[in-house]
Amino acid sequence: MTATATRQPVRRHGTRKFRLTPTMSVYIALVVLLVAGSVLVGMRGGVLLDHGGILNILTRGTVLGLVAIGQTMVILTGSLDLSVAYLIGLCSLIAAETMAGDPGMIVPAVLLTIGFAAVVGLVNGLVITALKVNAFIATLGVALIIRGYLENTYTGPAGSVPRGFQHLGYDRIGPIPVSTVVMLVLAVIVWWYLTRTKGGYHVYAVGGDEEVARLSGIRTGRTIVTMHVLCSVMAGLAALFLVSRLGSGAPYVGTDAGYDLESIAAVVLGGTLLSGGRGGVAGTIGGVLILATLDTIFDDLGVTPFLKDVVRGAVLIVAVALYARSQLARRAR
Amino acid sequence: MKRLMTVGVAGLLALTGCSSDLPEAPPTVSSAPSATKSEFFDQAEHDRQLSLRDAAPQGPADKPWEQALNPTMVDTGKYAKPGPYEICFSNASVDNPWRQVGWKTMQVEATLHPEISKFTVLDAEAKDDKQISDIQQLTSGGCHALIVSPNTTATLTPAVEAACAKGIPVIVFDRGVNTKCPVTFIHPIGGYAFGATAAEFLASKVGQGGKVLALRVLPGVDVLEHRWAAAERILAAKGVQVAGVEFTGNDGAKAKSIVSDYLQRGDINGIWMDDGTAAVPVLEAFEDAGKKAPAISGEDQQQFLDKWKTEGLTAQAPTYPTYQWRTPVIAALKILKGEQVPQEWILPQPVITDQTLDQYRSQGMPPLHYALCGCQQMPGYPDKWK
Amino acid sequence: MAPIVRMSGISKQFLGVTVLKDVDLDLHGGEVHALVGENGAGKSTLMKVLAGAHRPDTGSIVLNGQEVSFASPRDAQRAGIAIVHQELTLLPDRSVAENVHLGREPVRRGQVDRRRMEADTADLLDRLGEHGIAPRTQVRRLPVAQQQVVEIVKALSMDARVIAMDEPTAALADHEVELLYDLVDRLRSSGIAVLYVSHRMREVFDLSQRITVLKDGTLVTSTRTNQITQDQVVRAMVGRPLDTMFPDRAKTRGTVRLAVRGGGNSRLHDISLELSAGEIVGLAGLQGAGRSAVARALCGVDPLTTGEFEVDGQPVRVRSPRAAIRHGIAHVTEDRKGEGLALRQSVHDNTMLVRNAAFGRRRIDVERLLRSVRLVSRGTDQEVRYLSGGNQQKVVLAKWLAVNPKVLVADEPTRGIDVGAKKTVYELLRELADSGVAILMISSELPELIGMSDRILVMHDGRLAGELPAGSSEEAVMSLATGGQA
Amino acid sequence: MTQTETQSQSRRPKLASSTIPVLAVLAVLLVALAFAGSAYQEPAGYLALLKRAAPLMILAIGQYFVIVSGGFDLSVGSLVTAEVVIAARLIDGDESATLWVMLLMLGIGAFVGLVNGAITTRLLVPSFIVTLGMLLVLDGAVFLWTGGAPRGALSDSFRTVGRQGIDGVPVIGQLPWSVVVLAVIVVLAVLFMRSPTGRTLLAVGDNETAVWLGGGRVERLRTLAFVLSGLSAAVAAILLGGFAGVSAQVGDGLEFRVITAVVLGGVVLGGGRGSVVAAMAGALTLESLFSLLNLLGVAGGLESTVQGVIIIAAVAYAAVNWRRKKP
Repeated sequence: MTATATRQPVRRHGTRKFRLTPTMSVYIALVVLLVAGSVLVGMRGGVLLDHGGILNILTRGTVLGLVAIGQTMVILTGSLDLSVAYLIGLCSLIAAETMAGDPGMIVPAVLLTIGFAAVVGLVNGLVITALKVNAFIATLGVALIIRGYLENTYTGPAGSVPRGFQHLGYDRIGPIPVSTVVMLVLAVIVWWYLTRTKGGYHVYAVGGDEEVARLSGIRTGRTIVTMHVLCSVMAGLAALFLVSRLGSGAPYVGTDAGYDLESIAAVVLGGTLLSGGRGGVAGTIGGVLILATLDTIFDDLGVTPFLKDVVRGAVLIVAVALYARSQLARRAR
Repeated sequence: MKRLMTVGVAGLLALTGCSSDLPEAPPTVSSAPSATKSEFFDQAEHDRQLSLRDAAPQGPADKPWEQALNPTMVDTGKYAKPGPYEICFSNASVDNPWRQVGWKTMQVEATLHPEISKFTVLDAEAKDDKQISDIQQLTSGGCHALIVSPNTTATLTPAVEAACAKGIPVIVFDRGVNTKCPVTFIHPIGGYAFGATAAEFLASKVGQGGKVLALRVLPGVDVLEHRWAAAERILAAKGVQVAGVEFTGNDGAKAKSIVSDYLQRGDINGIWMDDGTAAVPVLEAFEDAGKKAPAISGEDQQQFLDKWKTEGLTAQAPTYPTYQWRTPVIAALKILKGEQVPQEWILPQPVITDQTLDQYRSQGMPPLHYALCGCQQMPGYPDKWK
Repeated sequence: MAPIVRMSGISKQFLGVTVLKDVDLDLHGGEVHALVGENGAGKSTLMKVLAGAHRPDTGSIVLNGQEVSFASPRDAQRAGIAIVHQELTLLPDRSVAENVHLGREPVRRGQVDRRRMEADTADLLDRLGEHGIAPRTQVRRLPVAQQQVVEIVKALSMDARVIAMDEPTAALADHEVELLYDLVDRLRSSGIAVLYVSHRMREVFDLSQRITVLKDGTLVTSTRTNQITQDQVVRAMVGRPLDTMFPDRAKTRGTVRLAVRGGGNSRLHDISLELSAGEIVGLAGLQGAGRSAVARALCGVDPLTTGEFEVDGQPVRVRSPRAAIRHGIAHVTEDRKGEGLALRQSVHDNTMLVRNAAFGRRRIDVERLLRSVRLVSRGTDQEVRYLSGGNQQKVVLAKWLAVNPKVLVADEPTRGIDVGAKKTVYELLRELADSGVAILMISSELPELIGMSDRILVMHDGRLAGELPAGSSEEAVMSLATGGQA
Repeated sequence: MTQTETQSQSRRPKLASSTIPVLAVLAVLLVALAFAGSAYQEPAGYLALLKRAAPLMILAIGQYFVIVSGGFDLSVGSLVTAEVVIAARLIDGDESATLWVMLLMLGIGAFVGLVNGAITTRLLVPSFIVTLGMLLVLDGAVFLWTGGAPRGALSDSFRTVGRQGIDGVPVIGQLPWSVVVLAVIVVLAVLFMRSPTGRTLLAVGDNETAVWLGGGRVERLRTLAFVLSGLSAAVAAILLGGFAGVSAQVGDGLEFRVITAVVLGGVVLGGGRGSVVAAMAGALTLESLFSLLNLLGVAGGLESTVQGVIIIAAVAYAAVNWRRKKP
């Protein structure tokens, strides 16, 4: 069984026919959307992808991207996280209040925020794995607990961020915000983790079939808990980014934007199966960009926010229906 | 791999050059402490507002939206330029009837001025972060003037500062920001005046020892906090008993339930509200419990005025007039034409009483319409507001 | 020589039902140890205890002289114990190589070493003579038999000292079985201890050096293979001579209740058969020959696309299970838990399931019905998941009796149930037939099929290869099933 | 071998064992209410509680059908809002429009359910996603139609159902119409769950293959569950709109609250387990709890926290209890 490392598996590449993966279709859809949007906006005398437009799409995509990356990880294990929105609010307050305008407190505040987020993720994970509570209920419960704390403790924005920290939210490289670069780097790291490392393999295994994973010697509980911790940490990072934009912590900054359901929508739009085991971060980023682009196009067209919701809902359903359909077709073949 | 990425980023930096949209350090240092959790009470401002209630407005008598109280005019010559103009507006949201009425009024106002060639609006859908992006987007376009109705005071301050830094005139209305950089800040007298007027009315009706229930929308919004802060002091000073302070979230059903609960426990003589949206369901709670309607302070909402009229309520309606949505457009044009505007444009804040009820109430409007829209003479009235 | 593994006094209960009782088992290096017993005798459970998937209630496992206690399959794997599971434990969306190394991916510089993983997998596939499977193929794209091969490769890849195989040939074609024999032989000669779980006597006697027989969770006998005969093993498994189990055959044959002429679909070709009132017709064939496909076609699951279909002489269209049921065709499925019962619902509700679902009819006397199938339960409110396999199967029969079928298609009706329940099922089937129902019975256990059937249809490669009379020999059936002549 | 016969039988399906814990908790809460508030020392107090809880209880019944058949319905909250806003605009104070608008509301509820169900079963989109999409669509569409804020007004006769009652009833004084409506729906729901269709619906959530092979029309049944949920939202909208008039916030957060209620009643997400009575009791328990917290002067904000702790505890209790349970 040794001495095989040198052998090349030359002969069996199987039949590698071209297959349209969900990830590819997401990006094709994105390109189509950008082209169609450019035409529509152009007809009204505007330019979709000018400097401001690109900046806009990327800025909008950044926070949702961070949250959705985390959400992708938990959804891949077959779980989900409804607590991210309130967690973002609470984390923004923790960060801003700890910093309290003092540049020297930036590092402690960032560490504290991420640490706190990790603890919340740990609680989510343990409630799901140890208490065997359905992920929907577990994270909804945690969300409600955080919400109660926020409502009871905060009356509005609190804390303040030193100027130095605001660079995170406002600096950019050409038309690309620094924060977007950070988000994309994190996306690449998570993509690498999920597709290249042992831990990532186990995520797909747990999401694909928890019992099979267990019988194969994978510590399924640990995998789920880890992903929940990472998801919450991503939410914490999203909060840090928001704080740097807002200048202070805001209790409802996560819920006003609906990051809980919106991030799930982005993940699913990106071709990840809600039941887990299939999909990935690349698709999610595509999904996020589609949502951000839609928003920007609608803004440029001066469409009311109500129509946006209608279109968003319809896009979500249609996209998932198309994935389900291609899945069926493949099975029938 | 990571090394490669670092090199790549560095290369990109070199190519494109790093830049920042972060505004220059704010001129007012005071903004930082006021962003922390505050007690929402400022004695000087409180006193100023109470005295403003009696000040005589300057400006056309039949157009309160063009009036100003104790204005300090600022010169706007540096913004003057020939028309036509593109005016931009970053709206916090249109998620409640008050904003809805105001928003319609503003849209019509914009059509009244031929020198406005384009009125560009972005709606932040009540998201702070989106409004920051919106303001960035608007200021990167061809706007000649920017109107901002901030979603939250503290969190929108940096974005407004950034917009000021671009050199275009910025007009803020409704909720404020913690910076003096906008050319003008348009608002009615304010929350202290609103709350105090309502509280004084109730105190006079329920008398010493009377029980008043305070219904508030939600905590943390400064305008609303000011209303209660002033009311709380007056009620205490007049010896009125506050039976409770509850948050209704502007949900009629919730407000009605809360009041029903209180009525099960005992009588309530007066209802103080920081926002009159739920006034009618609250009154219904008294009806449904078979109790006499209390003294109540509502707002200029149509259904409340209708009920007041038909049932002869003991009521008063301090207002937070929706006509303030007209003013920013007028202000923007004045600024672009180089005319002087008040640095703080304080609009009068009428109070509807039994005597003035008929004057303000217009029949046939939808229940959630606000009477002080200042839109009665506008083209398309009343159908556009129905 | 000391055994690699010594299991002693193993007992295990599930939800109050004793599944294993004081079982001892030794596994020696270089030896194939066959574990035989009827379905439900406890073979799989014993194996799962060995694999760390279940913890024994009592008893000890000694590995290489040291007592061990496995908290998880991972522990067992680390200790060198690998399992080839009966049900597939593969992830359909992952590649062959990923499945083979699942949980034990080779890592190089922090990354999974995909190249090595694929090379190792290719090597193992080569050793098994499976050149047709590419390590990068998604498992869902492989046919079931090849998935079984992947399952075996997965166990092999663990470098295990002990390999336990749970009916590894169940889904394999004949040439694959031969390869497996070679493989098992090679594993044995390299000093590995093989636990071979099967109920196929031929394999057991071909491969093993030692046989242990389990019956109802207890060890009946454990001996060297060359010291026991096939008959003795069968008797030990069943506990009594098999032929006394079966009720008398039908005396008369009634009218034709179901007839198919020239039926076919993607898996079946030119199927013509008649089922008459009062008779039990056996349907035999190798795995994959199309036995279940016939059942599924008659019952509307995978409908026939060509040919004529008649019930009681009337032409009918059976395009869905609902249509089949409404024409009086009942379907006892192979997979009782997955397809037959709503496990969390009560005995009452499961008994009413078809009646409710297909007809929406009002209540009937459920208790009388359940008495007639000799159900043992704590009451009709009990959830069926708490019933034994045999009693669950009785509920399945009851739910079909509740709609008075004309035809009953029973696919492996005795799979996984104990001997007593088997006898009851046999009797019930015969009673049903006597009451005028036409029965088609499928079974992979030939003695049972021969013992029950009034005549036997044999499938080969999606076609009916021929018909044999009652009491035909196993050889005659096998001959037809493997493509020979009767 | 002797044949053993079925042992002592209880023929009728009794109160499922999973119903008992929630009923016990409910009983404790109701007694606690009597100690905490003087209003609860007479029947009228409890009647008022029931009146207030009626919309949530009705929604819980609707949601129960969906959850027990293995799905989710996240669209009910926005559906309630949409229904109220639509009703207000169509009626616009006109008494004569009341009846047909009410019927139309039921029609819209059923139609939204039908769409949810059809997309879930025919296009195989998970119900979580379908109803999430529907939530967005409804939220946007209704305000797109009315221009952002509710318009028009509900007629007095429309509001009667949610506000008024039958006066002069002995002992209790006024019997609210909403309680009457609730009672009718409860009876219908219980009868439905005892009917062949109801039993099959439960089985669908447990093992849909078995039901399909047993001749059931799985897709129709699951669609029916969504339709019933949509109808329950329409009825809840009639009651809520009647209770407090037009409001754009009337349905806010109801979807999660009602799922909480159903889960609190011991109904298991994923389907196949739990009773409709328990789901409804869960809703009443939640409302009683809020009333109690209110009486005890617990700050409004903490309501959510208590709600969060309770649902985790309830589900964890059920999960742990289930693992320990012997047949």
